[in-house]
Amino acid sequence: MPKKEKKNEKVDEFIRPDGRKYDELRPYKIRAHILKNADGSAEIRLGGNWIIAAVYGPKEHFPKFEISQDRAILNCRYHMNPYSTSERKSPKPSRREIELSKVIRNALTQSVILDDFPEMSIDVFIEVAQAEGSTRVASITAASVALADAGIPMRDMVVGCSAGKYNGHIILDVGEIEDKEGEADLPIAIMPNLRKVVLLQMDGKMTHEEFKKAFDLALKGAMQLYEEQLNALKNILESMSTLGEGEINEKK
Amino acid sequence: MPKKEKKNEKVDEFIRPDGRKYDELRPYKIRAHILKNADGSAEIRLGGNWIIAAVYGPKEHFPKFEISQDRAILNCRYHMNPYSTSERKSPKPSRREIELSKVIRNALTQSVILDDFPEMSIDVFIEVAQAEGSTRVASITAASVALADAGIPMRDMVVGCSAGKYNGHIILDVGEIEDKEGEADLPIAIMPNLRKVVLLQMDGKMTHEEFKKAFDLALKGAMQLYEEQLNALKNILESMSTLGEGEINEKK
Amino acid sequence: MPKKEKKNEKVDEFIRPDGRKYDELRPYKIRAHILKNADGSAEIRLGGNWIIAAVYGPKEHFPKFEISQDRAILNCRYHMNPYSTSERKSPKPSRREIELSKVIRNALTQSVILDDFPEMSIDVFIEVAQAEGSTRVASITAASVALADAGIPMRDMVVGCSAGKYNGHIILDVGEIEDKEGEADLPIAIMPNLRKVVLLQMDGKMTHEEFKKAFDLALKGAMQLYEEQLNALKNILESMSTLGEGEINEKK
Amino acid sequence: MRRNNLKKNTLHELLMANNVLKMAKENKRIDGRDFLDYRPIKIEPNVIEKPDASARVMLGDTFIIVGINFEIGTPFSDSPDKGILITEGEVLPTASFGAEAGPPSEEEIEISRVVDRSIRESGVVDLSELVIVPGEKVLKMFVDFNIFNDDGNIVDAAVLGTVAALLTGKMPDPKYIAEHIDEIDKISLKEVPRVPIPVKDIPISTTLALIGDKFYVDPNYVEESVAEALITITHTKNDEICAVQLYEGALGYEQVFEALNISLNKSREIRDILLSMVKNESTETNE
Amino acid sequence: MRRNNLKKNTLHELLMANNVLKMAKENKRIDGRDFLDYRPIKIEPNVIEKPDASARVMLGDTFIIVGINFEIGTPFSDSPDKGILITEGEVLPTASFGAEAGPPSEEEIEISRVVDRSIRESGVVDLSELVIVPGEKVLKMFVDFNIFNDDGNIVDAAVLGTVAALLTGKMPDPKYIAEHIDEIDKISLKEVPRVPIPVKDIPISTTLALIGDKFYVDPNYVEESVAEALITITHTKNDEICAVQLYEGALGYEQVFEALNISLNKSREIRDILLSMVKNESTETNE
Amino acid sequence: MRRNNLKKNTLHELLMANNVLKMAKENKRIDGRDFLDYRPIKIEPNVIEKPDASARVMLGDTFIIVGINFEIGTPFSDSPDKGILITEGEVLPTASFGAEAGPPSEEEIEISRVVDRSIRESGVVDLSELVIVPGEKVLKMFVDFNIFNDDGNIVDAAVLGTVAALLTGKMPDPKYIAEHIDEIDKISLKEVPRVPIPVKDIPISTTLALIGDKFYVDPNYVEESVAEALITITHTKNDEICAVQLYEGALGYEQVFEALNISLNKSREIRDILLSMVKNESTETNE
Repeated sequence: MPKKEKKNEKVDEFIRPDGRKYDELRPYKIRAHILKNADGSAEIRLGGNWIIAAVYGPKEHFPKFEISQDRAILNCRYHMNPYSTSERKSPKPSRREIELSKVIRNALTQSVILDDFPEMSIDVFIEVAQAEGSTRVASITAASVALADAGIPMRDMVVGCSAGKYNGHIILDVGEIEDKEGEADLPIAIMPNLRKVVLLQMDGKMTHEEFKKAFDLALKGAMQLYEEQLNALKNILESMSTLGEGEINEKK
Repeated sequence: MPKKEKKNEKVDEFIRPDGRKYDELRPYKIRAHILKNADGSAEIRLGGNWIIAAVYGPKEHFPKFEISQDRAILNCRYHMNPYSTSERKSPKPSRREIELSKVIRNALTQSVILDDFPEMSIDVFIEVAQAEGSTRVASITAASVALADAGIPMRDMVVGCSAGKYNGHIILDVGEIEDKEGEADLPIAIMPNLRKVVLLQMDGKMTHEEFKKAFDLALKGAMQLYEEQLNALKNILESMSTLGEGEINEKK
Repeated sequence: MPKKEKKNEKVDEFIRPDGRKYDELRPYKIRAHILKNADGSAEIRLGGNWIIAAVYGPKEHFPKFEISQDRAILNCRYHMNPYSTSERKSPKPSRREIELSKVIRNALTQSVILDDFPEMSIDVFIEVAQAEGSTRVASITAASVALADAGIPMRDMVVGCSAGKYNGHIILDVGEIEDKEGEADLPIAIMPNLRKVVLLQMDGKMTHEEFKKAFDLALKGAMQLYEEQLNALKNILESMSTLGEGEINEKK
Repeated sequence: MRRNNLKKNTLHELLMANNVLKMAKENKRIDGRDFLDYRPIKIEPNVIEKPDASARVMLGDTFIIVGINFEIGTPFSDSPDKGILITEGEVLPTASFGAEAGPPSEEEIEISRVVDRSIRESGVVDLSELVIVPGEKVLKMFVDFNIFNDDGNIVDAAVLGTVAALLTGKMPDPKYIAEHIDEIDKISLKEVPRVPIPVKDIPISTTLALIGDKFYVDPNYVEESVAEALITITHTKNDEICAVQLYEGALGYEQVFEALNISLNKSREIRDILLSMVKNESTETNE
Repeated sequence: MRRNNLKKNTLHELLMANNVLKMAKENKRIDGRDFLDYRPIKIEPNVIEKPDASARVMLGDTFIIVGINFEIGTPFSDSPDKGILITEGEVLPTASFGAEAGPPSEEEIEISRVVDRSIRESGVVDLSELVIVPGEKVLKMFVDFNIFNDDGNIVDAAVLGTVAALLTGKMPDPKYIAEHIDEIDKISLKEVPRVPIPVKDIPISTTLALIGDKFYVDPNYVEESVAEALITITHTKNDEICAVQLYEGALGYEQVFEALNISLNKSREIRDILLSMVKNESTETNE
Repeated sequence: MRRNNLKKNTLHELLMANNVLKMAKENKRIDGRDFLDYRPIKIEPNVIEKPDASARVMLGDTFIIVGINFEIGTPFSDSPDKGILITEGEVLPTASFGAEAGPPSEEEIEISRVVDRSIRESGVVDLSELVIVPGEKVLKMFVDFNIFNDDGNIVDAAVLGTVAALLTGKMPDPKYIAEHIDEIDKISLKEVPRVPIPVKDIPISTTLALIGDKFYVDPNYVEESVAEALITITHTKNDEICAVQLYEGALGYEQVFEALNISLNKSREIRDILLSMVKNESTETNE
């Protein structure tokens, strides 16, 4: 587990439940190519979140009658493991998981060049091993790296980050307690170079002014995580050029 | 909502819960062509019942392996909305709804000329928005009008009506309280010109003599509703010839 | 029902709940060809167990995309009827029934010459009408007779029997009480002439030595039941040669 | 009619169906029966020992087992003074080429509900005698029937089996449970003293197929497959009608009453057969 | 976007979709509306008598009914002091050629959850006033909405209908139930005295489609099918944002704020329409 | 055997499968291991903080996480003096080309039940120590394992992970709950003091594939796909057999005992590895 570095510096405005500043991300780490069988894969650690994404495809699509003549079909499943939350989660997909699968699929679909693979399908599977707030945006961030790892052509990376309102303050990267007890949650995902928003949801209450502040914070956080996405992919490329294939799959 | 006209005339034999005479239908109104998207549609109000039927087709049938080479397939779903009853009804089809879908399909199948559309299917969807007794026969009555509205060729109209036994008396058009507290319920549906019974069920206890009396009452009620079916279709034809298409869909 | 003959002979070592000796099977009877519609069928009574197996096929396989080009597909369902146990069993297949369907299918698959029927399927349906311990092995024994009755080519019969440990003793043919209160249960199925084990499971605790003793007992019991399988098939052949077809289906 | 099954029929069945129609013109049935005859009936109560009541019925080659179990449950809020009756029937995949395993089909739900109404509406079991504590605890009676071989007319066989099981079975004594209500969580229902099931009627259903304007009583599988209409009518021991179901097809107005009359006569005849078989078997097995 | 439905669209719909794009170049909508105009709105509260609250909404040809029922339930362990809100929407198979019966689709789940959040997050119903006994018994409020005809913008119609039903409906009095808690198993909820539902806000959702860099307010079915992006924004009566959902597509950063501003203005306008219609109808039907 | 999966195998896997058979003739395995060798094993307990116990296991490239949660439940009526153990395993769709999301497959149910029996029958957890109030309240222990990458021999990895999690996890104290039984509805289980899980044994399962009359210990995915038979045998720390499952294929009578002997030897070896890894990690993480 990545160590949570408790920062004891003087904070600007108020103390967040985990001691962060209002515009500070939790500790994060992205690693690509962590599963042997998948065509592409990645994991993200963001605070206590641990999320693993795998990509299979492009491959023949079943059943036949669903095939799209002019582009690939992108499937996407967001799924929480039973031990990922404090109370055991039933392995059966909840309505929440079904909704999130749909909005995540939309976000990734904006970037993947599906026209390159008519009649095929690309599967993205996201497994939340441990959840601590803002899983949907972290999932997108990992899935995008897994797609790149699988060599799927994309218009841009897709990277997600959340902002929110807690105890009257606008904050970056909403944690578990802030999510439960806070006033609002604003998860977004963007294509950073194309400057497009591809996931946008909001829960809770914010004025237009607060929304603007939160949106800008989330953009800033997303750009930081985008750098980490690039790092993860660079590390993989380096290990592929310097090491034998056997070593790539080595964990830790 | 159609007003329930309380009749204060002297009743023949006994007072029914809603003040009707033994051989009296509840207030009723049928209107055709009430939904914009469906190929055919109709609604019926019969006392507190409010039922909406829609027809789609004839259209290509899926899945392919179920196709019938020599005739169309008639699908039929009878469904109660969650707010249609005093206690919330789960939207999931109950065993009762599945049975009723089957007997209603049989009733309509006797009339629709399915041989005209080999390899096609015709879908009949019945939604019970409010239920107050005798919904299955009212559903058939509305569905038959919706089929006619969709231009589906039929051998005859199909019209349903119920009779029953309540407090020892044979009664026409069983209402909600009479259904719950009565001794017997006899829903029937007929093709009025071909003089055929196409739905026949009975619940409760009746002697052969009582059954005969109830059956004759139900026939009489069905003939009244058949007139209303024709009226509804006539109204549509008139509005189609006198008004522009936009007006047809006007409600109320 | 086959009468349970209470044996009052002096038992070797200890009294089993139903008075059997440690190496004694419960009363048993197998009858083939007991259902009119199935291509092959059989029933087994083993103590209080009453199990009926039916075979349909070889026949065209649906859905098409599952077809195997070079051999038939063997389907197998093990199912307990709601009244087969002391507490009502839901008719929905339990996880236990799904597991047993799989291991029984594997056992039968080892014997059936599936290469003879490419692109076809063979269905084996097992219904447990009354359960009193060791149903899975009795099911295999009956299903194998039903397959033979259907004329399906097989490499060998498949016959099952259980052994176990109860009150410290290794016993043959585990009954209901012995199953619930005993220390271990070892169901096996074999191809008696090919000397192959095709089902092997164990539950509970046994030393290697005890396992060996139990395994040998179960083999011995299986050979006894194999004789009864042959008898059942012989009886059918005889009745087919001496009686008209109408009589074959006569029960009892 | 069995349209859904038709496409799954074997060639043999299609040929037989053709025979039914051919012989109809000669006023004959394929198995030589008269149009108003039932096939041989065999009823064996208590054929399974685990449930509280059971019976096997052979109606010609239609083979069916009924089991009845009692559990403790909570009454429905709109009938606090009544026990609960739940009837579920399954056509096992062993029953015919076209039968399938899996969740209950539309047809299975329909026949279960017709059997349920035949039992419930006749008042064969007085549900008010299944009450333990009004509004709180009642006995819940599960009737499960399974078709092992389907040679037609499942419903009549199932009603016969259910009534036979009720007449010969025993149920846990609701009074005893009421007296021990404080220990209810610790009581094993199987150890509660048994009393006879409070049977008040002997409903008999009779099923008729209409083929070429003629009613065929107790239709077999092939006759059902070519029937223009198929109807079940259930009568109480007092000759009242207590359930009717037109499964498929259409009837002329007069044909409805023709069917009712045939059914009434057959129901008296079949009730006698049932009672004689249950009397024999119940002394054999119960005493 | 509605990609799943596109392949099921009728030829008529495909031609219409083409028209939308053609007319976009001429700065026109196919039904002649201005880009910022809603279609005619008709709201009828209390249209169904069985549930505790109900309303019908016609938004152009989009036809939807909302029903609200209260039951007694157990609070979630992490919010013992709050009642329960459950929102379920179904696009009935009557609604369009592509709509299907069956378990809720991904799309139906999404719109139910957006409607739920619009209601829940605005605090329109103060869930703490639905508590009977904290941590033990609360009222459970079921909001069910059904789309009978889908001509686009289901969510706005559903939010309007839900708020109209809440404003005009009644609920069983939790205080009365608390005082009679010992008889809770015997109380029929329908006989408990009614009180108004504790409504605290009037949230209004507005849905916008992006077609060729232009926002279309209240898109109809065909406009939705060709939209490059589709977004709903819900505002409280104090002009706060309380729910946002980008269903499909992508927006430029600036477009997000353009959409928020359009939505704010429209929400004030629609709220007035809602209140005027509810006031009329509620005196008509409630007094 | 994995027949169901075979048709979904990639070309790469089919080539590899061919290699296994070719090298078998030269008495070699494709990854250079000896026939009786396990792949490298890595066990990390407490890898997830949310549940009461957890572990990650890497068995070569087979990657699996186990989480264990305790809840309060009602004992089964036939074992009032025992807690409840529920084991569910899912092969995640990330695990291989052929793995699918959705309700548990036949194969997933089978491996869950084999893992369950390995745990249950060995008595690793004394279920009688999970009782709160006999016959009324007990702890319910959920063992959930997920396969993130499947390179074969899932069951051995899952048993290792489960035992590791049990040895290092904590559970809510049933005695404490019993003493506070009156407030049971208000207790948050997460706030109940923890005690070690009462572990009584260290069961080890070993899985063997039969290929060309030779047993391959710890088969990888490709070896499983060509195996003539596949069997798991679980031993207790006292060398008793506590679970056996022949998943697929047939064994000669003597081969059964050959497999049992190989398994016994390997189980002792693997148990030592497990204990050394758990000891390290448990001091690291627990103290």
